[in-house]
Amino acid sequence: MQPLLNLANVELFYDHIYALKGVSVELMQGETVALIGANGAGKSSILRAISGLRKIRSGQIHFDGRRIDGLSPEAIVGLGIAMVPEGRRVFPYMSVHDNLLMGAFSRKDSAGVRASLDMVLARFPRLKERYRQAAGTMSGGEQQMLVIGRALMAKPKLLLLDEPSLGVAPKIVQDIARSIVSINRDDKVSVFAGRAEFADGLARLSPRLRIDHGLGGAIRRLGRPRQGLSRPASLSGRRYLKARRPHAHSRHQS
Amino acid sequence: MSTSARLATLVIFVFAVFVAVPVLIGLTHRTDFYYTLSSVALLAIASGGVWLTFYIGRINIGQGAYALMGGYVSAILVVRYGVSFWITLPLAGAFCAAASVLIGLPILRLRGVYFAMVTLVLTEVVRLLALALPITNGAKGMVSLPPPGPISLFGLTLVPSFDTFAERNEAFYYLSVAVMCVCFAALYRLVHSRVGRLFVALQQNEELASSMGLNVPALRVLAYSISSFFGGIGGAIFAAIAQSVYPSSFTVADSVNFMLNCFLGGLGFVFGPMLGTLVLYFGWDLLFQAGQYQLLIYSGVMIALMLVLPNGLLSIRPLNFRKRVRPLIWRRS
Amino acid sequence: MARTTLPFRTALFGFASAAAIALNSGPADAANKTLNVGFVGVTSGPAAAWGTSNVRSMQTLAAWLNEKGGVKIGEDDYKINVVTFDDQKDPKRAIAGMEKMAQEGIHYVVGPNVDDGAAAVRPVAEKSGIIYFPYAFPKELYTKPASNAILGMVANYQSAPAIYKYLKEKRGVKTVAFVAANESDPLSQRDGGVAAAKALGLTVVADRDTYENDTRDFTPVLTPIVKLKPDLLVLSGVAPANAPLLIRSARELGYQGLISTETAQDAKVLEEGAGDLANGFISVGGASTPEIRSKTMEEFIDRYTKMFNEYNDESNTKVYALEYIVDTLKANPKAIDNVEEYKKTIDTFSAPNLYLKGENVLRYVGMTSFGQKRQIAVPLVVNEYKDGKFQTLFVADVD
Amino acid sequence: MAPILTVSGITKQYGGLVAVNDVSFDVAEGEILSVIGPNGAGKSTLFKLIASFVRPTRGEVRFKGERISGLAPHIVARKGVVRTFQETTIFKGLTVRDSVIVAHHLRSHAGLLGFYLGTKAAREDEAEFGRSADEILEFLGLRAVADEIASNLPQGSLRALGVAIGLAANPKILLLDEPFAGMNHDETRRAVEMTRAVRDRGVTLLLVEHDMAAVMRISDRIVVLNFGAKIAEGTATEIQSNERVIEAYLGVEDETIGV
Amino acid sequence: MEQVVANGLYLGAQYALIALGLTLIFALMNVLNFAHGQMYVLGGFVTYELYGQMHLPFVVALAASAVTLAVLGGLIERFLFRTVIRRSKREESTMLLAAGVAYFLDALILLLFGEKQRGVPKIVSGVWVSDNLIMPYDRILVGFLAVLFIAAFILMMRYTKPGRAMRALAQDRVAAQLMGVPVEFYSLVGFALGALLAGLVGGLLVAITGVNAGIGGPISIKAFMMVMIGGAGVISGAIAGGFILGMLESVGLSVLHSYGDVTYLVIFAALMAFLSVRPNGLMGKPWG
Repeated sequence: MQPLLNLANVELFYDHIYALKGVSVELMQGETVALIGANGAGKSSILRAISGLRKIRSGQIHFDGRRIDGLSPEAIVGLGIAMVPEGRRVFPYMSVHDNLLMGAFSRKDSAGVRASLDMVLARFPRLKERYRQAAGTMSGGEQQMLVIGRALMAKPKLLLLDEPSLGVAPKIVQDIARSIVSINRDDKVSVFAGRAEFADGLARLSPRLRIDHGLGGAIRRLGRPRQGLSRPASLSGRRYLKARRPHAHSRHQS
Repeated sequence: MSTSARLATLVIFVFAVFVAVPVLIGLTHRTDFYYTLSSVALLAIASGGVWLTFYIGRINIGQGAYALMGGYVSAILVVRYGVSFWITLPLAGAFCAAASVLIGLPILRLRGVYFAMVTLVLTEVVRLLALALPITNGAKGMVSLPPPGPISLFGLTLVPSFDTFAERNEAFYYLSVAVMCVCFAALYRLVHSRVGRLFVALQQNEELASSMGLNVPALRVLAYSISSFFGGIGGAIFAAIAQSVYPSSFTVADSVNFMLNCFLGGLGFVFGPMLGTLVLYFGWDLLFQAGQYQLLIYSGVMIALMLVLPNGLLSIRPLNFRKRVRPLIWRRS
Repeated sequence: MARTTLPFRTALFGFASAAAIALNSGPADAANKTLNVGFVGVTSGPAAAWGTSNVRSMQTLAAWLNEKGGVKIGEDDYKINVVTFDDQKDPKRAIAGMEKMAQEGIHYVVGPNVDDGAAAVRPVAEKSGIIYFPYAFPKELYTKPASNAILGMVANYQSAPAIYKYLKEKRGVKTVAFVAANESDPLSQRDGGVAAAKALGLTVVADRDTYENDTRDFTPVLTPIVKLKPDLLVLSGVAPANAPLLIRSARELGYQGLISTETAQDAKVLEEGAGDLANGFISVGGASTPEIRSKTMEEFIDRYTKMFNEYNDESNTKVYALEYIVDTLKANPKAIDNVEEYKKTIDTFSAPNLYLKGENVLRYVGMTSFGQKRQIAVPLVVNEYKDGKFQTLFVADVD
Repeated sequence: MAPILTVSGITKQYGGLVAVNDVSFDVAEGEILSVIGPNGAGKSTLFKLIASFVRPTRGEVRFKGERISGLAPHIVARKGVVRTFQETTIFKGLTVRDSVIVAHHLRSHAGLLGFYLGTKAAREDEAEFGRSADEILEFLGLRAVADEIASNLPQGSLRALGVAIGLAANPKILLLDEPFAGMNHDETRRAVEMTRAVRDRGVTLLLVEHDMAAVMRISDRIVVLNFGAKIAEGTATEIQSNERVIEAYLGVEDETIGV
Repeated sequence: MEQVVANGLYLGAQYALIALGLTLIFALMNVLNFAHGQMYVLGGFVTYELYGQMHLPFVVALAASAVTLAVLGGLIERFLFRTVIRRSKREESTMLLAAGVAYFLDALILLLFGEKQRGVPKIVSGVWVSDNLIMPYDRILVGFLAVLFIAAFILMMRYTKPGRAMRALAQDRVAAQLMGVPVEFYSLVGFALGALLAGLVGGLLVAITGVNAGIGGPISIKAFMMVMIGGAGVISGAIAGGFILGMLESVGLSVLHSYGDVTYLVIFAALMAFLSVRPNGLMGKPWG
């Protein structure tokens, strides 16, 4: 079976600094792939390269049988890749409604857009409560729901998530994790996430999950996580207490 | 860059300004350049002040206000109180600096285009004040100012009265470029001292700067008052050259030009405003034979320059310098 | 960083100077007998109209004279060349312009157009031996010790008393209101006008109302004034661009009285800007009102229109400066490069005024106002606008 | 031991919105105290209130018994209460070393004029700042990148730079804003060690953080905010079993998703 | 009093329309368009030529003004601003470019249309008179049209897809790009739209106040002030700023009539004081 997304030997520079050094990854239809790795390892760079925000220096990116490197971000969205950028970038002065409509910007089917809108509101009832409120005035958790919902409005085949759990409370991390799992499972959307603390939780649900451990801009390790190894010390304090054995998991992974 | 190279550059510059230019003018008999170059020097001083406010991260379109203020302070002291021009010169600067402290304290809290616009309005406010206040002689302006008198120390005449010069503008030229050299030397030292680093810290991030204990409001006002001091000095000498000062002697257009001089020269370079002023002011004069097409050509060249060198004229430099010489930082934080 | 900066600056500087010299050292060669006459004034920006009408009337006259083979001054025939400098209404640039004129060896310059510019160029002109013809009214320019400025038109402190007197006697004006732009020239003219009105025993009901020069809608400015119902509304020092707007706003607010100004206006501008509402507007003109203009003036207007597509009535007053310069030089050829000779000639000079019907002379006046003859005797023509044209109300002389 | 910092009844209102509502707690000298709570619970505002970047509507903050609320932020910093920022708040265009040297301002003996003129005191200051900066950079493991332009640093080093800048100001109490966010476990471990080392230099630490693992490990005590109000205070163990905290912030563990 | 309020409202409507285009361009591209006033003047001259000289219907001339300026604005964005923004280290550099464009347009307008003040025949004649209020019909019509255009603009920004795209672009460029908004295209559209508004208001006002070549610069500055009062880059702010300045002028000139010389001094000083207290204008965003 042909992979949905395929990165082959991708190299990328910021100014003169290597961000990605010959990265190759593939993702099959329906899969969830999580990238983990240190700060600056290149997780965001991979996602930016896929979404077209950064032009790659060499290598190729194929999506759904088409070569997409070199395309503009707007063209890539049109092909069915929606990205949730780092740091909850809602349009702060626009209502929830308008934010969601922006998500469907590249779609022409207005009936389909309305259906997607209903679907997203059903998935995130909180957004319905805040429907006419300016997005910037909502809480961090609500904004996180909004950006995911907004990305779903594009009816993507592939959802890219950049640091979806950064700087949010543990409880909200759970909410996000639940919604991503169900998006993947129910809506048949493939997910490619940069650094998800809940990756191992996803592992139990998605038999096709892999964790790619990116370090120094190159993929070091590719494959299914072994139970307990890739598992980041859980975010829940309660769980942390249970497994009082100090962390140091990921170090032993490789 | 080594100290000796820096020294050599300095010597070359001073030589060019004080010897080569006058000799060249003497040879070609282009005595009108004395005035043009004096203007360039004086406007460069004021632009240098604007540059310093750019250096703490503020777009200043209000330097015309201080130049006008400086002109009036000097003129009023000379005409109404009979003070020697030479004493009024630092007083004009000091008055502007003092005024800028009062004005700067509230308005320096503004940033970006807001600060820019408030300073622009300030130029207009000062013009209207000059029209409305009795001491400025209102709409009629201050005219027939006497030229600068002699400077004597213990009976020794250091500078003769400007009346006695055959070529008065030559005297003004030396005065203007001398003041310019002093001002830019002071500015250069400022920027390259620790104080300059503190200003950069302000430019980059005022919150962070204040969290490490910098008195941000005081430093801002300090930079702004130095800037205004420069403006006042420039304006005062201009009043002496024109022997008159009117509410319209420095207007919004001048304020905008001061800012453009900085942009054109390059905000990352202390000597940017000097070069920018030279090109913009001199360029206009050079184009005067274009007649009715003067403004068209002038603005066309300006746009072209911007397209080719969007970071200022001084951003062209030999490649091998590029790595070693880092422009003084200017990036949005 | 200075290492690259400074030599670069110096190099550029040298290049610029060289270029300047190359550019400018052409003309002024006595062999082909060209008489260079300068113009320093504003021909761009918001006040472009003032200088443009000025420079165009000079260029029209120069072209006309050159077409006739130039002018004979002394033994030689001279072509006239107008050297223009746009000072952008900036006194600093005006000085540069005057320096440039001095550098070009030009002794006769028309301009600047505003008070501050005229005051600023005074030191240069006096020192460099340039006779200049400002369109600015400060008396300091024309009274001793200054001796090189010659007022190129009728000052408002000369015309205002005559106009107000006429209106008081013939139109029964008793109350006057003034409105002026908040700038030096209009405010000075307003103050002069107020003094003149008071001297005539008129009641001044408003003398503090001003507007910013960028005002495009004058209704708010005029609303409080119109309420006072003055017999006469004086638009002091009004720019031709603003006059129709002020008239229109006043009339539309229901103002019934007279409106006048002491500056020159253009009939076409009034017609387009205010239409019928401008009827009855009183302003000062030069020589071109149909009743008094000569055939020569008509030809001048023709030529001007051909050269620049459109005539500007403001040029009426401005045709004279160059004419005076040429005629005075004809009267004393030694003055061609010696302004002292020119000044000597001033006191006795007299030549026929070809632009007016009948017997009129060109001469220098100004004894009353300045104590020396430092004004050209432009006829004080007071017009009334009517249906797209100016009609002469009365003509007076200034001395 | 008397607390070094006392927050009593502090309240901040923005228009109708109460960002921080009547919060009180003490910080003991040499302690590491963490403030946690959901996004929008008022943690950042509390930080700003303590560092005096904003004025409280009611209540006050005392440092060593002296009221510091309402003073200018640089005065508060001068007294020893220094705030760091998230990694996006740095001097982007300066080199790492220059940033830290500039941050030594509070230790200078020479005045501005002295620095301008290059007096002896100023030269001594500059030399001392250089030495001290090198020491701090060494301490925080930034030696290798000392001459890099700050904006080119990877995120982890940026955090360390933030701490370095804070340390240069010679703080008695350092406020750290999400020092572990976005770090992997190795990095977090190093950062935790570093934070402890900072405390061992005699600096009291107050931090806001979401990484519960790190918070639980490092904190002597924890204060929990929700909707601007303090809902709990205590040791890590106490907090983890506090039902209100679990409900508002930690959440009930969900085995199906593993968190 | 009614007269003063009516004057203020009328003035406010036209000011608001002028400020809208400026604030739109600022919001989208962070460019302070110094040439806004010159664009306004050019719009006025297009209407003058078509309606005043060639006697086409006023509506046609007005539309032509709008289209001409939209095209010009698009070209300026595409070939000048885009290049400079891409290559410049600081976005402030665009101020020099904008000033250059302003001078260039000034020169061009002067060469093309001459130095004189121009006007056109009244679009409707007659004056509406009541006890306390006098208002010429053409001013009523122009004021009405201005309000209509403002309303249309707001509706367009709020409820159409391009409007939403531009608002999104103004708030977060990268996020907008990720939504599939072709940002370069919409920058161009936004700039063109800003220029179009300038042309539209220029064409509209030529019916009342005429037009002359030099008025561009002062108009720009006035527009800047309105934008600052309301808050830079915010549409509601530009409208509020326009109406506030209009009202200030009308009321100020009336109240301070006996101190005429200082009316504007007071207005400007008040503006400075106001901004010192509210550094982001009435509804401005902190990053202004």
